[in-house]
Amino acid sequence: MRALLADPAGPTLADFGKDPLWISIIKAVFIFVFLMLGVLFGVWTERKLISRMQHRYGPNRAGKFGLLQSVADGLKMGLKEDILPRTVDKVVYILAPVIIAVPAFLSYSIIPFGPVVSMFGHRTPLQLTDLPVAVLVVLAMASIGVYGIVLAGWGSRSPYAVLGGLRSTAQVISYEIAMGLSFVAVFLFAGTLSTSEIVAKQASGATWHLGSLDIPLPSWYAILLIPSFLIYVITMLGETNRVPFDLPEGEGELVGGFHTEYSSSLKFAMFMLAEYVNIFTVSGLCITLFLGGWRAPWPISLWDGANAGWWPMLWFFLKLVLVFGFFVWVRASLPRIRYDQLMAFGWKILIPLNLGWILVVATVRATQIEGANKTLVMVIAALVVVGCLAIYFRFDTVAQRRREARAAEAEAEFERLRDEPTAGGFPVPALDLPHYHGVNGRKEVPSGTN
Amino acid sequence: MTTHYLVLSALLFAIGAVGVLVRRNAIVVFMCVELMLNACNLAFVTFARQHGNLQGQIIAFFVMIVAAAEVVVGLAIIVTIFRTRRSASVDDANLLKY
Amino acid sequence: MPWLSILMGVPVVGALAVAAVPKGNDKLAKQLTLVVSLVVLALTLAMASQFDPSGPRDQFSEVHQWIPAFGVRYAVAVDGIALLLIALAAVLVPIVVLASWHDADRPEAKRSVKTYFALILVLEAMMIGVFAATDVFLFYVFFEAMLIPMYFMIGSYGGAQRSYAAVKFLLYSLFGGLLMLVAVIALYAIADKGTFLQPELIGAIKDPATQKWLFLGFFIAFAVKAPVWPFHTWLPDAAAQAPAGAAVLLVGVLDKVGTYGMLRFCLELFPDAAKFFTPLVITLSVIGIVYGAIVAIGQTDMKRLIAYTSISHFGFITMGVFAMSADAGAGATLYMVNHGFSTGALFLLAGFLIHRRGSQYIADYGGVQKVAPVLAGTFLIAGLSSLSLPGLSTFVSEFLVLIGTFENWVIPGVIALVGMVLAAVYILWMYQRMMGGPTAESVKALPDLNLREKVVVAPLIALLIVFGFFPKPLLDIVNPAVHQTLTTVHAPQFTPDIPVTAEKKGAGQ
Amino acid sequence: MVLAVLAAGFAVFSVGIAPFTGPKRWNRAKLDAYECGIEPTPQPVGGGRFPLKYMITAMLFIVFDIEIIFLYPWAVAFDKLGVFGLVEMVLFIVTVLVAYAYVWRRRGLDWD
Amino acid sequence: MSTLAAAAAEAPKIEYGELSPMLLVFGAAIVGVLVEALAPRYLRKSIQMPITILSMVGAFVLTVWQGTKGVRHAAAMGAVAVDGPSLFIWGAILLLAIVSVLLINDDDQFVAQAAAVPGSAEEDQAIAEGGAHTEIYPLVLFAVGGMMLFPASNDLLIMFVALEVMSLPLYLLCGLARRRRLLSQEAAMKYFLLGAFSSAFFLYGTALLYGFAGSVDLAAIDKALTTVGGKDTLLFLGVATIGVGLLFKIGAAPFQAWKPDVYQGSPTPITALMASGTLIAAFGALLRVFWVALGNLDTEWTPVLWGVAILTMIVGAVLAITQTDIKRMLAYSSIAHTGFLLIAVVSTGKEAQNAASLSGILFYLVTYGFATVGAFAVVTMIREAGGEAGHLSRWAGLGKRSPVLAGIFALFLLAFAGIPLTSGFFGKYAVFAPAVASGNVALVIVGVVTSAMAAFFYVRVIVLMFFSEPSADGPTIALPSMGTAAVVTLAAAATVVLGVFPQPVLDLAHSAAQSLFVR
Repeated sequence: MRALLADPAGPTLADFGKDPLWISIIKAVFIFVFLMLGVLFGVWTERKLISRMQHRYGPNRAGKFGLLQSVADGLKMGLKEDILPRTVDKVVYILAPVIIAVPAFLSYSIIPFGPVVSMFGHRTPLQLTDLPVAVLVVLAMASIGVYGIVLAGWGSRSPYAVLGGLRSTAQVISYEIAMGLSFVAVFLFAGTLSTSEIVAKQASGATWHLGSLDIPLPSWYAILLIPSFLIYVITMLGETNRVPFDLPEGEGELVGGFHTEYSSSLKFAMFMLAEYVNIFTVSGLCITLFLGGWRAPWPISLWDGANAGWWPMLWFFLKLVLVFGFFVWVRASLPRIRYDQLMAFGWKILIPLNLGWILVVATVRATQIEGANKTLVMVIAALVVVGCLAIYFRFDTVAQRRREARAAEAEAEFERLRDEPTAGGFPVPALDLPHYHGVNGRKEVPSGTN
Repeated sequence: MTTHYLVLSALLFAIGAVGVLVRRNAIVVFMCVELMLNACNLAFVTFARQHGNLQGQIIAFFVMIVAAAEVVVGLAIIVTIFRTRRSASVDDANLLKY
Repeated sequence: MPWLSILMGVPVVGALAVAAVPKGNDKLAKQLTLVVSLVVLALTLAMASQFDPSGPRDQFSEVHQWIPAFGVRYAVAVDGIALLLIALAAVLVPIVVLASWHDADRPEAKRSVKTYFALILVLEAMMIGVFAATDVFLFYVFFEAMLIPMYFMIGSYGGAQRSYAAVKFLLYSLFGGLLMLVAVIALYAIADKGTFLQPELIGAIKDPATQKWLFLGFFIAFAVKAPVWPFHTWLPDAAAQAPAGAAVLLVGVLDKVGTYGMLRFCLELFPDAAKFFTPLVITLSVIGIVYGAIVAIGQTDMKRLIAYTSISHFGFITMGVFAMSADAGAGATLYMVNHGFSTGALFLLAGFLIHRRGSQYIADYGGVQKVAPVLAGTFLIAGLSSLSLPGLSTFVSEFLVLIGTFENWVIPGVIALVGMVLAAVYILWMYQRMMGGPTAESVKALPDLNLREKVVVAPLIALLIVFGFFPKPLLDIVNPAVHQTLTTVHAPQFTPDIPVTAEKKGAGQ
Repeated sequence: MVLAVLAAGFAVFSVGIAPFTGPKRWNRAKLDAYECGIEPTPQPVGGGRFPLKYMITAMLFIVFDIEIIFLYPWAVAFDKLGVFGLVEMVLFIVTVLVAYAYVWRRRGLDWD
Repeated sequence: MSTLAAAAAEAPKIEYGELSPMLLVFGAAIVGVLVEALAPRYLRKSIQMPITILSMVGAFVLTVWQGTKGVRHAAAMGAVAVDGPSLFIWGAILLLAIVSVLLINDDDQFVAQAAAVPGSAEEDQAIAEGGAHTEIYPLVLFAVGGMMLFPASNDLLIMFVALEVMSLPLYLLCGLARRRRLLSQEAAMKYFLLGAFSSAFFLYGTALLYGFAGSVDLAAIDKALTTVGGKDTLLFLGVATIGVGLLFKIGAAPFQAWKPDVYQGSPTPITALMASGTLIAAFGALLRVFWVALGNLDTEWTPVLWGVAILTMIVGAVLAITQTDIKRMLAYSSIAHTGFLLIAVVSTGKEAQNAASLSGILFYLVTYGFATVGAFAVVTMIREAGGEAGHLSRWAGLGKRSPVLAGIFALFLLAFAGIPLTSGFFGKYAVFAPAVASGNVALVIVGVVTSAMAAFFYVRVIVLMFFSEPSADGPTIALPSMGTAAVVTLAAAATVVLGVFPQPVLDLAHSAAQSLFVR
């Protein structure tokens, strides 16, 4: 253990579970406070950033630069009357916000903030805890959060809420698969599910011995495993119901989505809180898994002290701000997509892509293993590629054919029904009726004349 | 400490078993079965801890999978019946008799 | 020359051929059956002529592996007893075929005629097999398999209550048979010789308690088969409902398997147990004799009546078997054969009557002897043979049984004599009611026996009379085998003086 | 041991979180008769039933979630399993893909 | 340190060759799903059918090949035992499954559109379009694969997984009857609920045994019986619950309730598959658990199984008498036969004794399997307006309308009854003989008494068919398709041949049983 401390690679699994209770409490409280403050200022940051992007001022009344706007909002909610609609299933209705909020916080317990530091004379890692299955915990918590959504929708007993809840659930679980798959490549390289060890693995890039060539590999998995990273980023948005995937609360169609009935009070605040905490969680996970964790990025890392002591918390925080900024940026730039597009994108593109990518990574890894039967690996790879291509082309042609058929059908239907109000067509007068624009048929009439 | 988990698992299993026997709604019966499976999982994990080997945890994985497959099949069957008869009560399923 | 295999093979092939006869050509099927059964008879006689009564016990022996995994062999051979019984079967079958010429072709019933005759042939093969088998397992196989053709014959071609009777018959026999199966298995397992060959199993079971249990297993099966009181209740139903031909085979041959089995397996394999149970069996036999006779008197249905007489007669046979004396043993064996002939004749004649009148109730007849003297005459002879009138073959056997019984069991013998008296009552009374008296209205137009029927009855009557006066050849064949059996049982031995006895009887007539 | 840490962490953290989720409970909950913006249906939507397609999604999710469960240990132990692991996982993924293709073709993934 | 990585310390080895029969079946099932996904509808059946049959034939050939190679050990890291009994059971299951598939292949047994509400316009349309679920083929293949794995699994986890792989497709298949849809769906639901219930029991038993032994490996449990002390509660509870699960699968009383319902409601070809294949597989598994893992505990479980056997025989035989539906009757008869087989399961002793019992069971299963498939094949052919003519009264006089068919059915019934010169007789003998040898005479006597009772209801059907007059509007006898005809012929031939000359199969069963189960 002493040796490990000297190791700049940071803490490993063995370093956890040794804290006295009070240190754990301190850490837990810290995380909690960190998240609460993060939410408060995250909301403010978001509003401010978006308004700036839209040439507005954004909140600027409460406090300097409107910094206290969120605090004010929160207080207001706390003071508002708590409304319990008559028809709701009370237990579920009250429980749902709790269910959705608690797991959101819990996920953060495995996000590493920094290396081993000395805290009141104790040497302890800057991370509440770590597990051999740490990343699974995040996924598990996300799954529990889904219950909150479903129950909120269900307990409200209102059509919009139910539909919103179901949609949201379907979306979250769909994207959770793609998210889970995008981790696999990381684990293939890291060989562990422990977050602290994954961070440690990203400390230095490996080299790839390809024949006589030694190709240095980048240390961040975001670069090494770009497809995984991209997929993760997309699913990250989907998982947190953020634009462009914020269908569940799509105001246009579902009023407020699953929390339609949570019109006021702290229960609604819980949903907001959970949403933002979730954003922080996925961002933290993103940083941990793909962006080198608390380690300083390249130019700073040249400084020897960058990855020691309390400094890494700063790097982590900066990265977090950047990722959060990305969320806001996306929200400001992209339109919301249609629901079927959303699902199709998740199921039909992200998942197969991901599986294919995993196989590619695995094959590459297999060639690196000492004593592996390279020919066998290659043969397998070839088979897989050929198989995938074959299936793809088959699918493609079939899909193409079907698309064309459907288009033709729709066209025919349209042709048939266009002029028949009785068959459901819209009673539109023929465009070439004489009384429209004179007897000579269509003639462009410049506006402003006549 | 593991004993408590075992007792809990036994209790859950018993609740599930009793539920299967006394409840009349197919879905509830079905959920009771799932409860029994999960009680098993709890037992497996507890024993894994007791014995200090991983087998139990791995088994729990497999059990989850099987349970999932069971859910798929079971719900499909129950839903089909439900669509036909507009009732999920086991008592209404009375065409097959001695 | 594998006589026995041929004897079994010919009817099987014949049955297949009959079954293959095209539909609608019933006559051909009947003729074919008759030919086949006659061939079998001829073959049997040929074989019998080569039998050496003074030779070794088991002759024409064949042993082949069948199922080595169970230690089962295809082992057949005949001793004198078996030979006689096989001959009985071979004689009765052609007669039955001829007698049943029209049994099956009631057009309204839509029965398949050829199936009936094919079944008869299959049954014949199995009857021969069951008597010839020296492998206990093989015996069991035939013992049980035999039920099926008979079951179909009763169930498909019998009277109004046929399906009830058929099921009762099958279940009783099956139940007994299954108990025997347990005993067979246990015999194999406990003897631990890896074989089912009967000669090798003799003396294999030493433990008395085991012997008793196994004995019971076998005995109950046989007791059901040869209806020993109180296992008899199926017989009246089965015999009454079966078509006449089937009834003949059932009572005449099939049931003999039971008594044969007692003689051959119960006694030889479990001598100690046999001795232990003898009082019980004798008691049952005596009860059977008296009970059968008394109930027979009360019958209104002639086929049932004949069936009950058979129960009485089977009492004699079992008594003879278990009397454990040479005379009784020989008598019992002889009784089996003679009873086959006499009851066979009775059933066939009853069948002819029923066929004519359409009723099996005694009350529906009266004064038949005036319109159909031949029929009535032969009926009388057959009946007399049933009550063991001296001069008819049954007398010889019954007498031998009684003598043998008196040697060891006096009181039962005396009671059995009552049975003989009662036999006179039921036979003569039946004759009187049916054949004597004023001619009933309904039988006025009753035709006498036609040629076919005469051909059917004649050999039986002839055999009854011939063996009544001259039983020696049969006894010659039987005695060594019986003697050997009793040696195995260690029964108290008398010097075999049987030829003398037999001559005495013969001369007495 | 790790589990013990986890349990401790859970306990500590739950204690930490409780007062903060709590506030809404001590808020005065008035049971005012209140109709929210839209008329709530007396019965839950569709007689208390979900549209079937959500069930299908849920089942598909289960299938793939399970696949992920298997992929994780495999990925972690990949270096030790070597080519064997690769082969097995190719088979596994192909199998799952077969099911996936089936669902796709049966319109299980189509939404409207 | 218990980490996930530590669990897979070294790369496992899998003996693909030895598992090839199973792998082939599963592979074919997967290909079948792919065909469903990619092939156009009109082609599917003509692709699925050959895949199914050929793969099973291939698997059978591979099984024989393994048998001749004399493979006898636990493959795949000791998870799957490829030993004599396994190979024999595989062969038997494959043969019976091939036969059943011929039956399944018969048209119009299965629903056109499972999701359509019975009697709805949707359904009519599906029927009119000639829709059919060709998914039944891959489902059957999965079920067969599960059946093969179930008795061969050498640890309880694999056994549980196999149990489900076997059962789940069957649950679905049960609900796919084309006619009497409600009945069929109900059967599927009952089968599913009770099946899941029982597998939960099996699983809990597994958990307790794992708690007892620290392993789910059968051999390890066996070893733990001698080394582990002070955990008797776990052990006995575990054995009891696992026993419940297994006894349910074989349909032993008092866990037999599902059998009649399921047999009656399922499409008859599926019933045939279940009645033959599932029973074989479940017995294989039962034997493996009780003999291999709990062999040294036999003083404890034998008395219980004694009671179960007796109860099963009596319940099967008695309740069968009251049945009026042919398929229900056959179901109860199957329960009775389960009881007979249980007699041999408790007839353990020294090695030779065990081998004799085992070979008896194996032989019995084969004979019973063929007869039962044949019987159900005949059932599919007796039709009336609403589907198969299930009610016994409808069978009256069949012997006159169609003597051959009725004769063959009678042959199967006689085989069930155990009449000599049919396969059933030797089956019964093969089971009773070792039981007597091991001293279970009382059990055998109960066995024969109940077989006599059982004979009653078999005979009753024969009586109905042959001895009663056909009704005017009796059921029609469907002209058998090639497949059905082949099945009936094959089954009848097997019944007769095994009844007259069983030696080769007995030899095979004997040599398979000689090595007993690998440990």
